[in-house]
Amino acid sequence: MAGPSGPTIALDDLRIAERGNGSLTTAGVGPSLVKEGADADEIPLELQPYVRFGLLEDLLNKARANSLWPLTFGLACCAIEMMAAGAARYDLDRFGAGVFRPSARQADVMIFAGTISKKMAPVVKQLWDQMPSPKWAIAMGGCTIDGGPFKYPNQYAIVEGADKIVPVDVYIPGCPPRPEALIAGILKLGDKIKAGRRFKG
Amino acid sequence: MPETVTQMVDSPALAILIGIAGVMGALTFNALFLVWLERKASAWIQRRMGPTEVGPFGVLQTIADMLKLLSKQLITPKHIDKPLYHIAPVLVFVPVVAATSLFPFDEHIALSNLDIGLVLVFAFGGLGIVGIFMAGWGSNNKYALLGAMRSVAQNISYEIPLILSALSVVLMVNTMGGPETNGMNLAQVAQMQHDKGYWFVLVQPVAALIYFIAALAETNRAPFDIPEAESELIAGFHTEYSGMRFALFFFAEYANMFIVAMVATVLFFGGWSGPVLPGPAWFFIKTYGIVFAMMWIRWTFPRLRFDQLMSFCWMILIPLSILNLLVTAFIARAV
Amino acid sequence: MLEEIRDEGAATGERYVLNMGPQHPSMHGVLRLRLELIGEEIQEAEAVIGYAHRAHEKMAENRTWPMFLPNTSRVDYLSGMIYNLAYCQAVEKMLEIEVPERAEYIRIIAGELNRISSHLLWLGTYVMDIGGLTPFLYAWDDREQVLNILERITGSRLTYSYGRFGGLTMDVDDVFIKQTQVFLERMKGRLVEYDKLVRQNVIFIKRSEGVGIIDAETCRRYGVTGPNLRAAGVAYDVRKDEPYGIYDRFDFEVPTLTTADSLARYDIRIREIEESLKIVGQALRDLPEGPIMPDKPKKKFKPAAGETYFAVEAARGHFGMYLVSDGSETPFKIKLRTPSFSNLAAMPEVLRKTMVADIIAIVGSIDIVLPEIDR
Amino acid sequence: MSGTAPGLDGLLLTSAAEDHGKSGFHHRHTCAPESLLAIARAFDAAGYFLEMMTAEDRRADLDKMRLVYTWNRFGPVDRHLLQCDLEVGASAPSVVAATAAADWMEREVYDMYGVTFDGHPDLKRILLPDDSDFHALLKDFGRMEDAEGASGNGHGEDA
Repeated sequence: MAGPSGPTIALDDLRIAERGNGSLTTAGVGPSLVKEGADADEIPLELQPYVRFGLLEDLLNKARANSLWPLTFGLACCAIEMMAAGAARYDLDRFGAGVFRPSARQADVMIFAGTISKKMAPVVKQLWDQMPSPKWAIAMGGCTIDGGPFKYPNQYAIVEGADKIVPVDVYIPGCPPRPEALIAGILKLGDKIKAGRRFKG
Repeated sequence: MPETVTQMVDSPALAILIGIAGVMGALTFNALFLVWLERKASAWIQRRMGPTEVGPFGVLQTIADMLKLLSKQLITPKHIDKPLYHIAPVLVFVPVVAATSLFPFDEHIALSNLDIGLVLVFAFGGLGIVGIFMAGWGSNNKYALLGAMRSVAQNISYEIPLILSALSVVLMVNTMGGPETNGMNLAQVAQMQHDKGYWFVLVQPVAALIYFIAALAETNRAPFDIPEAESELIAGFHTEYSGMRFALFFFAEYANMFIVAMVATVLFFGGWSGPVLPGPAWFFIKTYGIVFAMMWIRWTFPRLRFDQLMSFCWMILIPLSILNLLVTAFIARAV
Repeated sequence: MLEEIRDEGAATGERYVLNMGPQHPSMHGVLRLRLELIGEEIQEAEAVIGYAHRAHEKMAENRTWPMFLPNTSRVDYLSGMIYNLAYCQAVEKMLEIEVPERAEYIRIIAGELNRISSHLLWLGTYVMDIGGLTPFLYAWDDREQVLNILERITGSRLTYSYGRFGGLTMDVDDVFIKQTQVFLERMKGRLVEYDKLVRQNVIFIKRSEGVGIIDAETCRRYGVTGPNLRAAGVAYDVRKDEPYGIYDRFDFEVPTLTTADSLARYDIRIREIEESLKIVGQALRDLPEGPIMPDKPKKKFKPAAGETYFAVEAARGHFGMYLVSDGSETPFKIKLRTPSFSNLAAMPEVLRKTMVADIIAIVGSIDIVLPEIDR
Repeated sequence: MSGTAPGLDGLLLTSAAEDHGKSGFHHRHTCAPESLLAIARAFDAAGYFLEMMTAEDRRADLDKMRLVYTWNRFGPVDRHLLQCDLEVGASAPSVVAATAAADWMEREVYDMYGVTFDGHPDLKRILLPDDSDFHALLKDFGRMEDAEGASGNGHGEDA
């Protein structure tokens, strides 16, 4: 989905809503983002569970964990390692995560592969909103954890960490992290999803 | 001629139920199997592993995908054309299910034995195009619109060589079979190839080749996958669809491939006729052989540009198929 | 007939704006192309960049000279080794530091291996952009071999900080030399395979031939350098025209063609891989013994005030560094003249009157890396 | 004047040959802002290409903003460095008419240093977000010392 840059949304007025608490209709583990000051009735109905089907949820969470379709979202150097993870030697497709969907509507997990510059932040926010829940975010590489090698006091160019824009589920350190680290991160996310109910979020 | 299900079962309502259950079950299994086959075939061609973690040899992978897509949130964008957007996946999916019931799997039993079987198959194929265009137009997204325009132009122009090449087989069957045979009836075509002992692909190689190429274009696959060209138009006409709606398009694409392969099996490779194995086994072996060939081509060829694709169809395929039709007519008259 | 329809479309003005936005499968990072289209034909193309701006040059002014080393291989992470060694050579030139012979040879080997891995990645992504999905995997398979070799001496796969002012950090052992020789042999066979699978594929030829002509005059006006310029017939290669390091001891040709289309750029890069293989072979053959760092390396780096310019031939073209020192420990200014910045500047003019599918082919064929453009 | 260089007579303030081995340039010139376009046309006519263009914030020592151009040619290397000192806040003539490469380079200098170029077809920011109100590479902007509570050295940890 193309995202025009548009005005820079001030980052601090976005509050991270409480995570979806894993009921059948809700967003599984995936959290959803609501504007600051959204009071109770504005939170979509589906986020308030009434009936919980334990076994069915476990089955669905297992299915979700084993078919995480990443969004092709390469920003910088980590994108090359993400492509290497998708290529023949490390092969993400073994875990069902090899189907890279270019359109945000069909993707489950957004892998932040590279530095998020301040000009890119609103585009990232728009892409995250376009993804259907349950959705997850993997922060790959130092730049998405806390700015990495480009962080120094009073710097003007980058957003220091992906969690300032989007609720991140798994952090993968490294600059760039090796493809095995990315696969380990995806498997860790799978475990987190499978453990759905115990993660009250 | 094969005894149809309705004749075997006395009450027609029950027959319809059996028919629907059979077709839906077969198609669902087929879609799941084909998705798995595609990922494994592409992995084999690309020297990698493909899905291996979910179940033995990754067999349960597509079931996991289907379950995940089932439980995804169905996003409906705000400024879409609501009726078109919601009907499109249905209109793409239903003709495919209907078309599956027309094929003679075996000498004795068939779901239906219609005299206009072949015409119906191509008619249902045409309906799918309308669905794709509605999807592209309804989802109010420039990429989807571009994808829809391309898919309509491509499918309509490749429909012509598809039908002409099938026509040459029908013409041959009618002339060779005498007055009462009807080339449109797929069961009779398969029966004749069994009686004659040779497959029509040996007699009609050019028609088979044209049919195969046009079939590739008809199902938006391989060198002709312009409508949902991943590297150009994000995801083509189904950019705005998420969750189960997107799964319907996915499902319809693989079922379409299956149907086109079945038509090729019946017309050119002798349907269910084969030496040792029972009828349906031969039928499915041939069909899945053709489907594998389509997958093989997808993972080796780059994509044609839009104007090259159109000129290829109008300048080369259509004249060739007309020529083939004329040649068949002369030979059929002479024989 | 066709001409009237096209002009008539322009007259009635059914132009619409299509945004090939920052997130697009084949925009090689975060390039945004704002296109004005009539039907599928581009009338106006505007490239919006800056989505990967990470302020390398501002960081240079806040750090001492050696602290800028890690930044250099993150500017263009596909030819990170070449950039890293270029920065070392530039500062060595300012401070007149002598580099031991063995280190010079290892720099040549590592730089050319890095160029091969960058061209292999380009081969995979270019063919994937025009639809062929399998050659990408084969090209990556070879690239992983190069990454293994370079990882052995540098410890990292992509962002190397292998050079130091005056030499290198790690020495090369015979396992490295063995692996490199095996790779050189294997690569010759692989290039034949690519030729059969990709170059002789009729659809590939139809999609690349005559697409995106960037003639020599346009290259000169926009400052386009590298394989894109050599495909237009100009034999400008910094390794030959302005030799740095010990490149003048190796004999290799500079391949040039004259058709200046995407196919020519493909052929040029394949022949450049062959040339680089030759260079690495020669460098391995006469690799001398000896130290890789001067015996008493300097600790404090205070170059004399003044301006210096140092240029190298990176995988994408002429990469120049304009270093300004005011005599203190931190640089006064470092300007990174990156090749993709000028290569992309020519795109709005080249893309006019092409089809949507051609944009992807052309932008793919000039091999750009966005963080190198946005710095 | 300067060997095989194009006809630059009369347009330069100072001109000197340089040892390429030491500084990387073959010739070093300085000129007044008005003659920039004429010099660019002369280089263009002689078949040179605009290799690099940047600026230096020399307000501290010279109270000037210095524009730096380098021209080079595709044949045997002959690199000309041209420095042109501008009054602070003055605008320079754009050389886009002579070489199209200058379009993006001048936009970048405007984006990073705030130097405006009159005659530039579309002078707007190229790297920074469109609505940013600062010029990044000016010496008094974004210094580490005046970050809140940061210690002075390169990698000061936040307090």
